[in-house]
Amino acid sequence: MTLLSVRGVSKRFGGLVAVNNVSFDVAAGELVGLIGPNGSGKTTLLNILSGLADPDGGEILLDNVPCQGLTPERLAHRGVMRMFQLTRVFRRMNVIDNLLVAGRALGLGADEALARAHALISELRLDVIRHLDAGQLSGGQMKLLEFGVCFMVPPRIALLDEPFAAVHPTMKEIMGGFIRSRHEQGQTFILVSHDMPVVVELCPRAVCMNAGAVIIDATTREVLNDPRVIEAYLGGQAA
Amino acid sequence: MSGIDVDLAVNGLITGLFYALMAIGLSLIFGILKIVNFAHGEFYMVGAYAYTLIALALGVPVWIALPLAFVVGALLGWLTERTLMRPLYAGYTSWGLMRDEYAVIVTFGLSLFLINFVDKVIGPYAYRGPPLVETSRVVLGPVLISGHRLLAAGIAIAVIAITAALIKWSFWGQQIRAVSQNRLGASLAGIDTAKASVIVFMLSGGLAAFAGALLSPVINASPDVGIFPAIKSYIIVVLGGMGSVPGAIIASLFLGVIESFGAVYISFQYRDAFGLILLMLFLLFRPQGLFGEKGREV
Amino acid sequence: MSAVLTLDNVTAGYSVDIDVLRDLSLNVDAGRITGLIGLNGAGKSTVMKAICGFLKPKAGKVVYEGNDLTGLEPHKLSAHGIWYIPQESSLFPFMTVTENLRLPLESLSRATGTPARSEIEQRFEAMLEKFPALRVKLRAQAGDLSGGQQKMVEFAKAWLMRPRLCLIDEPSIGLAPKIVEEVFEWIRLFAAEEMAILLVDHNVRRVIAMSHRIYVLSLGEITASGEPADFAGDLHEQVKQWLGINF
Amino acid sequence: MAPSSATSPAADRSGAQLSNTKTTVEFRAALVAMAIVALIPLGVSNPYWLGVLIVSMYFAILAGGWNLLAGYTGQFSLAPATFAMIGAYTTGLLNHYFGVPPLLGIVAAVVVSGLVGLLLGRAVLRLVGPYLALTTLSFAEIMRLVASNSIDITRGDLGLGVAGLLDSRVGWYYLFLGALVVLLILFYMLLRSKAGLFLQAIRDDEVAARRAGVNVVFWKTAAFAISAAASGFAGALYAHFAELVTPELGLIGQTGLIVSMTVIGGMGTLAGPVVAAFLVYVLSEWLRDVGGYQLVVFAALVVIFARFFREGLWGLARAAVQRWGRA
Repeated sequence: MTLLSVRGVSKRFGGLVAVNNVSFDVAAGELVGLIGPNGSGKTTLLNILSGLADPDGGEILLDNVPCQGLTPERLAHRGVMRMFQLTRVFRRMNVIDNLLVAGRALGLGADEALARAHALISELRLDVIRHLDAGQLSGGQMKLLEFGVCFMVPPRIALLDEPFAAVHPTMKEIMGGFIRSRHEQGQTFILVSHDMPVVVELCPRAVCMNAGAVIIDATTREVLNDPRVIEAYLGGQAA
Repeated sequence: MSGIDVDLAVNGLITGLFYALMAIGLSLIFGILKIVNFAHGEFYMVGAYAYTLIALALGVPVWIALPLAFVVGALLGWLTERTLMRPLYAGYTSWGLMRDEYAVIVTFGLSLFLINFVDKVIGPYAYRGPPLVETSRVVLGPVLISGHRLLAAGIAIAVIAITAALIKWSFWGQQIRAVSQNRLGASLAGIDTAKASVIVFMLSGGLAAFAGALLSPVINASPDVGIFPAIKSYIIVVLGGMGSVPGAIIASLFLGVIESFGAVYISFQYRDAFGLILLMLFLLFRPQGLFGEKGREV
Repeated sequence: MSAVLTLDNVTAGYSVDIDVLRDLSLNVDAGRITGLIGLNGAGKSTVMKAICGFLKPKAGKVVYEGNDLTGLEPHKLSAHGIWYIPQESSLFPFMTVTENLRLPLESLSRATGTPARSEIEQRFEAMLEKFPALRVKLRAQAGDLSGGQQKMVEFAKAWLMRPRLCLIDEPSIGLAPKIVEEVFEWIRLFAAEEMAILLVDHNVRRVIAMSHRIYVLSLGEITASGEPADFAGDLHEQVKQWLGINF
Repeated sequence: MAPSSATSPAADRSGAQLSNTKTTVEFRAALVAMAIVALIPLGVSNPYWLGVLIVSMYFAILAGGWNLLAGYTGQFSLAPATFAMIGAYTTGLLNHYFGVPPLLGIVAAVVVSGLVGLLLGRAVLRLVGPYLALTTLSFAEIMRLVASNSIDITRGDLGLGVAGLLDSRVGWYYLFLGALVVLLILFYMLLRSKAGLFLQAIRDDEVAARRAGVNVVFWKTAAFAISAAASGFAGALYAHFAELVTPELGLIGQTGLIVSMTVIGGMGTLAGPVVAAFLVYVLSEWLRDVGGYQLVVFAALVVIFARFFREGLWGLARAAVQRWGRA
């Protein structure tokens, strides 16, 4: 069953085509890796999917209902949750409150939100620092916290932008384990990462973008063995 | 154009010149640090007092007191930059306040401080500064101007021209423009951005103080005399495109003339409101100012 | 071959525990092109920023011509004979091309006494011979130029400075293929002047072909290095290895 | 909801708390302070000092309302005094021209200033930093100019005579105190509800708040309207206390005083600005007797607090309590 359908989405900035007629489907429960060299348009695509940028053309269907051009808050209520590459937390609120914001905004009651926040905190091993203001956390802890924010109310689809970039191995393991267990429970993901071993390990399927376009969409093994993908990473044709 | 219209236009332009003296500095500060200095009017006030007191109390000739007022303003600008503006660019990691909040509070607080400090130390009574020339009104065709105002306008033109030329062509001016247009590029070009911000604050304080000194025979220095000129310069900086010096000069003259005509043809009571309404409308609907992005040149 | 620039176990990052670079060491040889290829986008620009002082390393040293330059303020770089062509623009959009070109040189001249004022004019003329297309654009505002023309101004600016070390970050990104060719012509022009160059570019083949020595940066660490001959084998296989794909 | 029961006691010893718990602590501290204030008339009968305290309470309401907007939501409006003026003129004009009784006028003042706040808040929704400050500043000046120049209606700077409400100064004292305590309770309930979380989230990172599903447009506008309504309420009450409404209520200097109190007390804390309003105003009256340096001292304090102690007196006190607890 198709959960998210991206159909012919494009976005240009001035003369630069950042996303060029991209189409692909994500079925419910899938964990799709989105890879590609720098500047290939992955983050712009995630921005469009999460409502931070309007596409110039094309259509995005979530549960068969068009949702392109909706605001981020509307999309959050529809179940699209986005994790940013450069972490965004509420720096002057403590860890629990950070989680509560998402829980309460998405309709949980006070007690339930608090219970879920505590559950996530122990699952992500943030117990020791749960009363610190988010601004005092280390970079890796902030990433874990943002991770938690995205799963306070299990989203229809989670869009993760480079969650593992330059993170300490222990934290990488916590996040990897978290993704794996949620995936097993049927959670749908799009995972953008440069860390190929992790993508291979986690994602059965991968989509590779280059110069704004999808160049291959297949099983992760096929994608990573495809000469076009390697060529993209060699930087052969970027324009 | 009837005689009264010419008179209104000329007097409006002259008012605009004084506005420009104020607004250039504010605009430069916005360009380089992206903040609004809410204590700008108090540099003007300090200048008016400095000129008046130096001339009256110390008996220094007005032609020496005038540049000294500039120096006092520049020193105040230097002090402000060194003590209060550093956290805006000197890599403070943990902020109890956000950058913008900090700038608003600190400059707002400085404004209150200076007003009340002067009120306490010098007193709340208005001082009339000595005019540069003791002449009665000069009649030029349909235009009627006091001698001091005419002379002050001439000096203002000269100072604005010199400032604009320095910013455009001098090496310091180029450095300042460079920092406000591209900080990365400026650093690479060997420009110390912290030093540029000190220079801008000194120039800005000096010009505002100079404007206060020049107008002190007309405005009568009092502690809160800077509030209105400051508001005028906020209006101008927004109209001219925040950060642009040519924009600020043009917007100053424009505002001066608008107010001059508006006071006669629309409403004298609300003459001060025209600019404020323009300010609100521009911020809400056209924050890039009269001249758009292209006008953002410094 | 002597190294003009040495990074000695540099660790750097933007927050307390996220180190974008870990224990990174590399040499840039005098008068040669050193290539830095980072297949997975982790840290190439950060290397540049750490060298230029925009990011102070947490550990390790940046040694240049025998002097420790770790954490130098960026505005002092050019006086040391280092120039940086960043990926983003370093141009002043509301100044003319001439002003853009002259300002760094005049700053340098005022700060260090060299070049002398007369030499500035000579250099300017010589620059126009190397970049003749700029002649008709000198009075244009830099912000009005096309992307390719702006890149040309960046290179011309660097050329005027005659640095002993030039750091070039992703010079061809976002440019049309025809202009990319020109960009690499300019880099060869720099190399011909015996400038030491540290070149970062996403086009791996080209970097390998141009460089005297190549480093592969992967997730903040140097995972391979060598001379062009060392990369002569099947590049696809090597890329897979760098990416960590082992099947 | 019972946040303290869900949190382990160990956490409370660490000194950091859920924003709910934090708000509760601050609320209790504010109530203790108000209880002390309630006792003062038992010992002080000097009408001058009672008057000083009444004006302090007027400012405490204004500082509390502005703090909700600036400290909790991060919207730096420079118009709090203006909304007090709008509230004062609403009830003043209704009373003067239509004989509307003060209590009804005060209700009307809350509604009118709240609505104007709603409109202004909606208009400035996307403005940040200096742009927001300048827009609200020009709104403030326009309103003041209108009040001061519409002489036919407002009698301009001479001021508009307004009916009184109570004869006894002590009565006024407890009326203001009651109003302040009611507002504190309302703010407390608001901040303890999800609104408190949302407002602070918007202050810290608007994009992240939207990503988390917070309706930023609604809450920012609501904060503006509530803050304006609270200011308007204070202004209306003050109008009947002073039996005079003048444009001076909307002077920039008044906003300056409100900002000073909030910054010195601690922005984004429930108790700080309210308590600081008393400290600043009472001390300033005392300093006036000593030599009139009051405003110089407070303006200097604002600058020093903003530069070095960004959490204000409340933050300093909390840090001191923590250090003492650890020792």
